[in-house]
Amino acid sequence: MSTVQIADPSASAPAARRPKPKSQGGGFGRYLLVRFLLIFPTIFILVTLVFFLMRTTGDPITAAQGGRLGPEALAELRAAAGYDRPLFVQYFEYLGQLLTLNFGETLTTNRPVVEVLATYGPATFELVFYSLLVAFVIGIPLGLLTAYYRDKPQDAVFRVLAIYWYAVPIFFAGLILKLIFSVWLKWFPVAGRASVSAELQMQTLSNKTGFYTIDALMTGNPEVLGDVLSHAVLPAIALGLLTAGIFLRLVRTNVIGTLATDYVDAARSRGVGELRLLRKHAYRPALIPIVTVIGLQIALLLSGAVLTETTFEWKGLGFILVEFIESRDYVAVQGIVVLLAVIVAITNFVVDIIAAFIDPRVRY
Amino acid sequence: MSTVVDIKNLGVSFATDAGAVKAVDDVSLSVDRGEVLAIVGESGSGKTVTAKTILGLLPETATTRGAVVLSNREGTGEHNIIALSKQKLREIRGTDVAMVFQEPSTALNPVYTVGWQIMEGLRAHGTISKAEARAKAIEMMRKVGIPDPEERVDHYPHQFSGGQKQRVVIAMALVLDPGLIVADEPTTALDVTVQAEILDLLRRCRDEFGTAIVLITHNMGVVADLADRVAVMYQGKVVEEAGVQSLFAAPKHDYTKALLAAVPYVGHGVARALERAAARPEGWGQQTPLVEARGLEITYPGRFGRTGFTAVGGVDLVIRPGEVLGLVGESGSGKTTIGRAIAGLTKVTGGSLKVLGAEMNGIRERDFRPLRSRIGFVFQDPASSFNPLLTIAECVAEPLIIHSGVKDAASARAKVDELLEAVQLPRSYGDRYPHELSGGQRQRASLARALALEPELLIADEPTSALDVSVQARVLELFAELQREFGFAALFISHDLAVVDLLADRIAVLYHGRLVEEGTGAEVLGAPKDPYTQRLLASLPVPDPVAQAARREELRRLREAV
Amino acid sequence: GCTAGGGDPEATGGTLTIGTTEQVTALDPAGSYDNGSFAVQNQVFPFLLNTPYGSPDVEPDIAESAEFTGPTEYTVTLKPDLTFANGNDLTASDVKFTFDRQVAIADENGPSSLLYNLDSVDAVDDTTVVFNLKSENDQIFPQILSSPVGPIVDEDVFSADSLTSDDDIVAGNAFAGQYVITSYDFNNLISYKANADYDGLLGEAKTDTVNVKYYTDASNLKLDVQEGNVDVAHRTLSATDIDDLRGNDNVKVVDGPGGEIRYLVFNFNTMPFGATTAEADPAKALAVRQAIANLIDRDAISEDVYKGTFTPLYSYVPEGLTGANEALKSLYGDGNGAPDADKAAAVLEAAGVTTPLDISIQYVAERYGPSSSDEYAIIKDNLESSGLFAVNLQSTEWVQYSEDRVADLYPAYQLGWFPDYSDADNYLTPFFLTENFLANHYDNAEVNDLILEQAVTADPAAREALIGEIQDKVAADLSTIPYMQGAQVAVVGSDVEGTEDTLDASFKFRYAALSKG
Amino acid sequence: MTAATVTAPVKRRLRDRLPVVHQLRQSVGLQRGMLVAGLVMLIVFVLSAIFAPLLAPYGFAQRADADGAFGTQQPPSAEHLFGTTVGGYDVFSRVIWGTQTAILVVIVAVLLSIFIGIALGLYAGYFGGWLDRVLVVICDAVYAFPSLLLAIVLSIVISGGQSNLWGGILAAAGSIVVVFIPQYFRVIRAETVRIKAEPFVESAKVLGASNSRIVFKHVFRNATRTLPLIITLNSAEAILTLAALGYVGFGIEPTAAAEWGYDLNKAQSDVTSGIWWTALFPGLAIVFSVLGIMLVGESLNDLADPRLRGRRRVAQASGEVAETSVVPGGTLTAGPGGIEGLEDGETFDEHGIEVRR
Ligand SMILES: Nc1ncnc2c1ncn2[C@@H]1O[C@H](COP(=O)(O)OP(=O)(O)OP(=O)(O)O)[C@@H](O)[C@H]1O
Ligand SMILES: Nc1ncnc2c1ncn2[C@@H]1O[C@H](COP(=O)(O)OP(=O)(O)OP(=O)(O)O)[C@@H](O)[C@H]1O
Ligand SMILES: [Mg+2]
Ligand SMILES: [Mg+2]
Repeated sequence: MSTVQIADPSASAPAARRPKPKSQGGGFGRYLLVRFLLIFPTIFILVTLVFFLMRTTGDPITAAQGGRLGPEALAELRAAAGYDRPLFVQYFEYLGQLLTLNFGETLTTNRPVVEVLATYGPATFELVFYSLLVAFVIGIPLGLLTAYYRDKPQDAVFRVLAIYWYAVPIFFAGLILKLIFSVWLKWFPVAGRASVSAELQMQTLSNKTGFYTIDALMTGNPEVLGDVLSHAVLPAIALGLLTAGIFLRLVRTNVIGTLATDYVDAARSRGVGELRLLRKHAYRPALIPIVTVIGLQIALLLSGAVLTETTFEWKGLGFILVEFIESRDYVAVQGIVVLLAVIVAITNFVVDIIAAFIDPRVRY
Repeated sequence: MSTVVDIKNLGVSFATDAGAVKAVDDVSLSVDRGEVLAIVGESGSGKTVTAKTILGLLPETATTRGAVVLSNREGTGEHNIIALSKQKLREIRGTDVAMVFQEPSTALNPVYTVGWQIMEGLRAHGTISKAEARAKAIEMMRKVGIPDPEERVDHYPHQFSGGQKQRVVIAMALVLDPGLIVADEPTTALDVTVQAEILDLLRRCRDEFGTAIVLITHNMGVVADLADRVAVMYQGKVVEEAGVQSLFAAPKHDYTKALLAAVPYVGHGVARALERAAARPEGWGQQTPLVEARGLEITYPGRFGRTGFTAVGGVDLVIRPGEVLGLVGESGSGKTTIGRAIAGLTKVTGGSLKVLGAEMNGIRERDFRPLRSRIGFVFQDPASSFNPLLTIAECVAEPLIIHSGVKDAASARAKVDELLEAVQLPRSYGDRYPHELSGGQRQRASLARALALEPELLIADEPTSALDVSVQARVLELFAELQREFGFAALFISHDLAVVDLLADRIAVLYHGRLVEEGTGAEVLGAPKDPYTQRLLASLPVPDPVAQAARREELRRLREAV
Repeated sequence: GCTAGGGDPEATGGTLTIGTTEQVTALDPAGSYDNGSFAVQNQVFPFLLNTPYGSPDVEPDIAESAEFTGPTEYTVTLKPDLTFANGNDLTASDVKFTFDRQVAIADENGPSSLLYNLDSVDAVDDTTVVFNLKSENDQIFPQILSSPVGPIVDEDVFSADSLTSDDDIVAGNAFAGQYVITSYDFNNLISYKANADYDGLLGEAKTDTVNVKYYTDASNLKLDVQEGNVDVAHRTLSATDIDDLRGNDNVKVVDGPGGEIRYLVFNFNTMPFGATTAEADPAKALAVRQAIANLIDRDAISEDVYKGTFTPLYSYVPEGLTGANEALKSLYGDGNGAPDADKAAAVLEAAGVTTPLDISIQYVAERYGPSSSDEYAIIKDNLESSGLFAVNLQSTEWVQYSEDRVADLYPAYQLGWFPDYSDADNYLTPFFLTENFLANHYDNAEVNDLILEQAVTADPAAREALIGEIQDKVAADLSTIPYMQGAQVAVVGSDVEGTEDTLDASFKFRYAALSKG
Repeated sequence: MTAATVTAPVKRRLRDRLPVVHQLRQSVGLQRGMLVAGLVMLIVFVLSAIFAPLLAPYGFAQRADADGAFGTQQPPSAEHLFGTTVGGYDVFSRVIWGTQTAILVVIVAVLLSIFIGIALGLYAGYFGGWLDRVLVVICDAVYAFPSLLLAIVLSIVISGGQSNLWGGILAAAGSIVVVFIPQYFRVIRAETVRIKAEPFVESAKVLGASNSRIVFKHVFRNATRTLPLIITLNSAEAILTLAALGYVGFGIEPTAAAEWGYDLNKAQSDVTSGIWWTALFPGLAIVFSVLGIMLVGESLNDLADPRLRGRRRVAQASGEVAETSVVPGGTLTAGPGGIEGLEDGETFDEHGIEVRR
């Protein structure tokens, strides 16, 4: 007697979900739209959260002048700046500003927040890009390898290594990398994004982007490019290895999961070789959950970037945000938070598109 | 005729820390060219393991004894699979032997086009240009009956229906023209109507391509339909092997006899239903129905503002006290949806549904809750309908605690024990956790729980679909007995006409969310009026090779007529 | 290896790379009041009065003369034909503009509060400016003109009523100091070029091009100066780094007097036996302060924590400034600067204080460098090992700290001070007037009067005497206990000359003095 | 998929039901090696926290003993195994005492976030509605904010930057809590949503059970199966976050407690000056403890996931011939054993499926 309702044996394997009911097909664009619109509540909540959190931590005037001025003088300045008004008044004022896309000027340095973002954003972006590169180049092949050799010594070694990468605090790793590769071996510069001469050359560009790699290319001077790239190596490795550890784990788990699916067995029964099974059949479906998680990793990566940026003199958003928090520069903090929220939301958005590209079930 | 595969004294053990565990014990079988060998046997008897051995697909933990000698299609070469190197194995897989899997949706890689997957097998064996491979893939898809193969070759698996997917899987198996196809429950996941088509296709494989087939199945109807020879496995051994006709006509081994006896036949229930109808008291037909649906409509809301999906539309049905209504229909036709709506689990979105006098359309949970004690529900999957963290006794006691004011499971124990015995479970089973029971035992416990409050109405959603034939037979029997004893009305949902026929007073046939036919078993099964019911009936392979051959003809006529 | 070189290959000889961990807030003098910004302004803006190399006292810079022409009239005459680097004339009108806009803008991050005594400015003619003051004979005012509020800006480039952005200033080339900025990457890299038009007190720059690299992490700066990637590291390397570099042949460590001080503040209301405590008793409170003053081991802090980059401070006015003495040295401890536990015990006993006495001390975690915790660990040790005190030591984040300390929450707490100008007054007026920024309820009318008096005493000798007297009096009261004075330390490549010239009591580090041999 | 021969099963012994013990017994080969290694590291970590007063030769804020001050930045020696710090503390002692701080933070952080996260997750997952949506968006938003930065802001908010032992621990833990709650919320909510659709919950609903009964009796305990795993991961993260906070200058005052991140912060310039011992040992302590916890977590994860778990013992063949039946590949057949049970393996091995002799 046959049964229809055999429980899907690979229901837990993400790639082998049952196809969605037909009624949901064709709405991918709409899904993306909704996903995109979700950016706004996210930003709104973050801004609100940060607004009230920051106000409870004191004001920029005390931060800057607390060591110089007496209480009356401080109170006077605070009143002049309007910080003594009810919080909600200030809050709605700020929201109003935001609605007109006016991010304001930083309180401590009087620079337009947009300019601050344009200065420090590219640095963080470059750092995250390079470390993702490292993470991909190291994490994914090793993940495949460990999946292939699962429960063999190779597997154990790389997994422990991956956990180790995760367990080493990034600033500690950075310190050690610097000592070995900069001070001792002198292979790479100690810190910073470029040396003085390279930076000066890039400064002369009329249309500089802030992305040093691009700027270096525009100078047309290979030395500048080499200089910029050599500066990126250690930070990218420090942050990249951490991420690579996470990727390795992810790839391994998911590839092992897909290796256990029927379609891998089916391909094997067609005479497909083991390596090809790994590379084609197991890897690609496994990539879908991996890509999704990578999207979620972006926020984590930005966190890691804070420490990497401090350790390696890499003047990016995370680093500058810590400074702004310390100096209670509300406006700057809020502006950067908006940008971070947008980045995370856009990343997830892009990740969905990439996932759809990999997974035809979503695409159609 | 020469032998394609010759299995000699095969023994398969799985190596574990605790020593070897034997799955297949001294099995000898052989399949000839162009022959269909069916392997039947109860679950866990080693069918799949045997089949996988033929392809050398066993996991590394397996150790094999004996020999599996496979010859290629031309009969020019022979290989003992068991002694073959990995590389050699890879070469003969696909060319000498291919496999068709049970669940077509999981046997296809979702992220590659079906064409790509068919071509992959071709390219794995020898050099063939892309264009050639593609041409071959298209041709093979056409041969297995996929319309517009030129276009469909670039489609992804999810764009095919279940039956089409299985065709693609078969195409993949056929494309290298292997001498042998191993099909492990190739139709289990499919509706009967689709199953009939796939069986047809497999038959054509044998007839047109001369391919030998090892067919593994639980379904004696399928065996009767397709097999030339049958091997019956029991606890890792082949206990009986015979030609299909002689096996059905004169089973020798006790297990075979029991197995055949447990298989339900359509038509067996008619007499019983008549008996029951006759025994009904006067004026029974005038009693207020327990369930009354008028133009019932159930729409599942769409996500992200998409239009919803109407799973059930315009259904009228009635269940009177003490009556068993059987609800059949293919997968996705809305059976479960109706059952859940009656139990108040799914919102009714249109029409009217009266359950125990309450109008379900727009009812609030709070108002319905008191009525729940009068309704019992038996879930399809007995394993997951129990909280894994509670003992059976606690689970069965739950309705008592909720409704009869019993304080806790301990104080309800006496009643629980009674109930367990009523469903023929020893009292001691009450102290076990659900996972410590077998499927059949769990299903009985599930019945016990549903009956705890002696409900007037029982909804059973495919309560036996997860069970083995023999276990199913026992549970069905028990159900019938209990129904006689307690006299509850029931909605019995199943996709299996034969099962429904056994129990139901009346049968309702659902098709695409609509009720296409309703009547007594004799009416619906004896003289179906709706073309869908007709097709359904004709598609159902009867577990009798002679009768099935005749029905096959009938079905072919019916299809041609459409 | 592909290590990036430090020097600019194109420039010849006259290029110097300086690294610093300071941060710039704004180039506009009206929008910044911090060391980092002032360090830049000092290079590129002219001052009416300035301190010459090697001295804390002010002299005319771009002025020809500056003097009191009346009790409240301070007249400055500019040198003729001064220009900004952009070609604009630098006239009295620019000077008036400079100070008027400071007052008008009064930015919260700006130094306009330093102009507390300025009433109005008149530009009499192209070269004559008259400052009308509120109080008479203000001896501090000339110093003020050399302070962060004093850089003269170009009225054609700067806005009169709002801050001018860094980019506008650089683009407008509104510089007239020893250097002009040629390339400006905010808080990352500033490139300076010597300004040939500068015609003031300090003379011509010795090096043509100076690049200043901004670091955020001192250890990176340390590595770079050690590896020769930067020629000069100034402000602020950690004591450990400096100690390590002293033993390195590739670099020289140059020390100079520093104006930065550390002191312990007592809140006269809430300290043990303070005015608002349950057992208020001024005598006992004084005894507690004195006991603590007797116990602090300055040498240990200086050596163990700062490795000599901070030196013991025994008075309110740091060593190197005119008028400084060592008032606390003789009064407390063993008389030679070392602690004396017996004396402390005796003081407390004499006052009838039962020991050990619980006392809470607060410090700021990061504000005054990373070593504060070590500094206070020693002080805690000093106090507790005497058996006289049980110290509850806590550190607090800066902003909270600033709010709490003036809210009378801390009985005793750490503070530090960076001078605005190098005059003893800057170490007295803000602290010990009845109304002071410490808000620690210290109130000594005599001290108050003396401080006001020294500020208007024109005779240097008389003023010095007054300053000495103030220090002695406060030392007896112990409103605060000063204990550390920071040295200025620059680490330079072994071929860099001239560092000694600018590491002076003016506390202004001038790149123009440096050159690479 | 799997077939089970259910012979009269023995009730599961306690040792099989205790979370980690059960997994330890269940593991084989390299997986067991990793788990054992992790457990050993974890135990060393916990023991040194408990016995810190006995193990550490000096107090964490001790700068001198009877023989006088330790001296600052002294290299490792017999008196000071790991040398002394720039503040003149004994590195070895601070490393040992640091385990206490780390464990306190882990405990406080995990406890707080678990309770709040679970409560919110259960509620939102089970009842859905607008509160659910709002909570989800809030949690997503918090997730979008780099956790370290949030931790920094919160440590300022929570303690006003004060840094006595409990102030510091609460600040660190509190800021970690806020970052973790969304994680627990997500997991529990997802589990709840999944379990809500399980037939056993529906069957309870059909029986007319009240919401609170369903939530507590049926959903709650089943939803928490993955918690041991998440707890280990979050503990590791808590230690890393504490270290990072200490490193960026929001650490605990050294006379109040020993904290590795803080010590690393202070040791920054030591490292570049050839004084390696002040940074190396606290750094290694972080790595060691996190590695231990992660290894345990990773192993638990593997063992919980039938796809990842190495093959393991199959029950002794009992030789009895018993009833055979199909056990569908349902997901929820776990016993009360805890985290595993995402699989049907429980039936598979403990109760002798492969009884074929
Ligand atoms: N990888 C394995 N490791 C250990 N035992 C296994 C493994 N695969 C199968 N078995 C055992 O071998 C026996 C035979 O299993 P097999 O899958 O062949 O049964 P089957 O007859 O196909 O059952 P079904 O009808 O349920 O598919 C079963 O007891 C099963 O538990
Ligand atoms: N929660 C849901 N949301 C949206 N669509 C649903 C939902 N549940 C079921 N459906 C759809 O409603 C239709 C009917 O489903 P239902 O489960 O009632 O079918 P069925 O007859 O029980 O099928 P089967 O035999 O496979 O159990 C199907 O097409 C199914 O995809
Ligand atoms: Mg099978
Ligand atoms: Mg159904």
